[in-house]
Amino acid sequence: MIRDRLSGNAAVALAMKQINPDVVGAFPITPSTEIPEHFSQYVADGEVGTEFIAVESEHSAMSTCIGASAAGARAMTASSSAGLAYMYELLYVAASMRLPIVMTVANRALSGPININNDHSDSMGARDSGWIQMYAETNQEAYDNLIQAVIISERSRLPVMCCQDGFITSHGVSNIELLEDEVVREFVGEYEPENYLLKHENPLAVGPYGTSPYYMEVKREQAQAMKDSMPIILDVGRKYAELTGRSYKFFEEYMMDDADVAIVVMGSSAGTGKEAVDRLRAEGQRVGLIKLRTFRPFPRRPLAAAMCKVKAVAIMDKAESFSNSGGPLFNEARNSLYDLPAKPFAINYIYGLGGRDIRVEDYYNIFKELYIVLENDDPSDVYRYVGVRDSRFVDEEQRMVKEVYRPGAAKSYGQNREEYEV
Amino acid sequence: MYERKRHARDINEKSTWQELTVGAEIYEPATSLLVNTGEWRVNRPVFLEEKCKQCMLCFLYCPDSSVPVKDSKRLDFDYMHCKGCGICMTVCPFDAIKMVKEGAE
Amino acid sequence: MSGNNMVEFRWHGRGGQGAKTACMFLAEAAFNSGKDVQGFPEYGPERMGAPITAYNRISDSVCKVHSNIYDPDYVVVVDETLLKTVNVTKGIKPGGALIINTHRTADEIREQLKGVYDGRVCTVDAEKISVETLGKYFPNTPMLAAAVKVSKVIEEEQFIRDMEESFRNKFPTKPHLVEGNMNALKRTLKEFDAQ
Amino acid sequence: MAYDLKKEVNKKDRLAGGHRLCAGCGAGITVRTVLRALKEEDKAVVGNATSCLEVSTFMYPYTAYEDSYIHTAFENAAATMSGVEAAYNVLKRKGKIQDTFKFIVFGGDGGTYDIGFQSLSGALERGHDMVYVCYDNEAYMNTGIQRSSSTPRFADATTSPAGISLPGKQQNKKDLTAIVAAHGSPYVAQTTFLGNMKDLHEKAYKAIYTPGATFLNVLSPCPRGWRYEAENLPEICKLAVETCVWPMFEVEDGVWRLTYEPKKKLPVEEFLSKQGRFAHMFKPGNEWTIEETQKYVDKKWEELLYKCSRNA
Repeated sequence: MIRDRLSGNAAVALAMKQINPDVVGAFPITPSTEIPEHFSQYVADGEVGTEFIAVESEHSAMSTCIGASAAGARAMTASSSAGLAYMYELLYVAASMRLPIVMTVANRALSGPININNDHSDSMGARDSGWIQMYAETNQEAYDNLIQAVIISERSRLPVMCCQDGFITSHGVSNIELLEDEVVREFVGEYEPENYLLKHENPLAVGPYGTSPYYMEVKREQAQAMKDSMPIILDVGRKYAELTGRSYKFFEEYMMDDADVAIVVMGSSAGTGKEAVDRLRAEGQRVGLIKLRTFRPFPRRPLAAAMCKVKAVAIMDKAESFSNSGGPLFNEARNSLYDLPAKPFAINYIYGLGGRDIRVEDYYNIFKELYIVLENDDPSDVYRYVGVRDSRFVDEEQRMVKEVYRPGAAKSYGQNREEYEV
Repeated sequence: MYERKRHARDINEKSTWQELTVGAEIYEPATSLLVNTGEWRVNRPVFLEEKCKQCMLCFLYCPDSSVPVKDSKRLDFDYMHCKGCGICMTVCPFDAIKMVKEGAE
Repeated sequence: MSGNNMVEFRWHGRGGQGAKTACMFLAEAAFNSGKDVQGFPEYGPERMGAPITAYNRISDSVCKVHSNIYDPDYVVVVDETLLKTVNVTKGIKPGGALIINTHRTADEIREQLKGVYDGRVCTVDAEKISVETLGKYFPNTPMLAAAVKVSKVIEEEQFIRDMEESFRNKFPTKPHLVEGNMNALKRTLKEFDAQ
Repeated sequence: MAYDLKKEVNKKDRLAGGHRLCAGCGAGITVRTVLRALKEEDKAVVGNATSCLEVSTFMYPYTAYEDSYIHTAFENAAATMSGVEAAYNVLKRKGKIQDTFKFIVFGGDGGTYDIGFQSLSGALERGHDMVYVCYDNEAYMNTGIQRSSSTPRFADATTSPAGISLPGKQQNKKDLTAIVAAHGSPYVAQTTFLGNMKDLHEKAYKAIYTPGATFLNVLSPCPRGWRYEAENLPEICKLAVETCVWPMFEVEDGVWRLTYEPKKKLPVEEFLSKQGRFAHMFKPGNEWTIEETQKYVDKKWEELLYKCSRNA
């Protein structure tokens, strides 16, 4: 194990060097640009055997990865925001072809207005494209996830998107423990697909027209692959733990054993939330946090089990879905709770859009609001924002909600028809 | 466990999702030969061997690869795949191909 | 906010002056001394000359927090003209300090900040030092040295050893820059009065 | 490489029957003939932009190809094949494959002149060792004969219809072959089906076996979209060439060369009058459209003769 300090982008580029993929096709976009920069330097210095294709667009980046992967090569790329959006069409194609492409994403807000800072709107937009999605809290996790992704991807025959928070971890330097090159190469092994375009024994035809009598069966088979990736993710996490002592599952439970109220969050903000949990615990409050690692496959049952004892949970979305019903993580996490005999109150917080900072104090406030929900035995308005300036209730600091109780529906909510009309 | 089909000939519109090839791949050549596009034919080319000088233009211009050739000599049409477009008839300099209504003798 | 034994820095400079580089060097030096560190600039579309902010967290335990730093122990101002436009002293902790690059005395700065900030002020004439040692105005190395001396987050002897290494890595083909920067560093540590 | 027809016809067809192209479709002839130019001992990966050809030649579970085949989308066939070629280079280097593979992409004019142009330009600039073949039928036939930038001026297409005030498409055809040549590609050629296919065959062979990113533009008539009787395809192609509407030439390392010069250049009416898509041009009052077309064809022909003479 090598003790080092690196930015998230440098760590990811280093992991790519250690994986030494056959083909990398990439197009620069802030804040993931450093990854192809660092990697092309590795190529220029002869430290990898990779064919690096400096394509003319992200659309072509994903296209080259699909071509290379179908041809029998281990293919990787990196992107962010608009670049990822430009790939969307091909993300679906890659997944339906069941190609084990690994993409590292430095999450950045989507336009407009154009903004280069972090939120999850880019990868959340791609959440239904059939890719496995993993989110990292730290540079360490970004590095660890990428190495595991190679095997998860090839064993499940599904592409994997490894996300980290743009700038926050991608450009932030912090401590990290690295594996030796040989250890990584041995861990990921060689890519040996069963069929590929360049195979000697038989040709391979991919990307057919799927008529209605076949299309739905193809999709059902693809859905099964996502289900079947769950045990693979756990198994690879176990093997990685044997190697590093760092274990990975679908999510991390932080102080959840006896927690009355909890937060569900993804990415770097989880660290800030843990700090809040530590300090509130020191004051004797029974608070906890769940950091989701895999958004796809979504661990519906394990997540429900982890929350079966909490009374109220705040589900944090770093992306809007303009659904009038909360963000994407809220809708899926809350759906998981539906099967619980005793459902906790579930409140959604949209936060951190376009790089809006979230502080330890913000988490205090969120926990405070959860306790108020319990006190009133009333969820009130479950679709909330944190850290947005709101004329209805702003304090002198102009950043935090002052009026913590949101006047919303009363306890009777849902009992009379009118409540539903608006 | 369900059995995955490996050959196009075993895959049809009754196949379940467990039986289809992963990623809708096909890993054998020219499975389209299983398809009878001869059914599309309205007019049918008739090969008049005695007039043929083996110039091969009919072979070259056939969009459906339906003029079989062996040892540099063309054989009779592959009626399972010929769609009856008639290009072979117009391209033939020796009137060695005539078009007749499908079904007519 | 900061956990136990955590020291937090906020850097104020202008794009191109090397405040970000100094911030990264501090992270690196502290890392080398066995600490858990964070070094991160605040990013936007700003270009050369625009005010920029960068941050360091240095701790014996893991730095979990990923927010910006609102109440730092130390604020390092690389360009004193920022005093007029940016509220650089905002949130400085009691017992913390403002470390500023200026020809003026600490009293003159305190005078200017009357009513805004009455905490500790440490002044460095980084221009004089860098011009005399590097022949050019590169304020970031003297400011880095000052930050280390005031905060004592790193033991000085080791700091000098590590920085020599870091400069060698940063300027592999320019030994004169390594030497110049090392002189700037040592001279600041020697002359600068942390008060 | 002399063209020995008797030998060529004994090669196994690399495009099998049973595909679902229209009866008399020019695309099928283009693909068969180009693939026939491959050495029998060489393997190939065929790439395809979404098009009539794609939906007809690989409808699950039926592929019409003897060789490996990949289709991903409409606008990215060149980029997709770039990835395949890159994979080939690295796997060959690693000794994981021994076979020699050639990489051949087929796109229609929609996937080549228009939506796939960026991807094509990128692949040409990067110089991947592959051939891009445009089977040009001068409109988006797959979706129902909408105009493309390859559709000639005055042609009646479903998004440039001939009406009371507008006689079909208002713009001239994009000169894609010249644009590709401007990329500095080592081999670029324009051709169609003529005589015993010698021209197309030899150009396909050169394109396949010239290292680097090469390009073939093959006029591939569409009976449905051009509105002529399917069996007349050979005549339509001949007239396109004899009227100089579709000149046959090649650009080898920047050197332009005519590969066929009509003995007597025929008037454009000869080509136009055989196709329903130009019928409105022959209505009283529209004579000017034919004059305009003749002027444009003459101008482009002179340009081409000049380019070729400069290298003589």
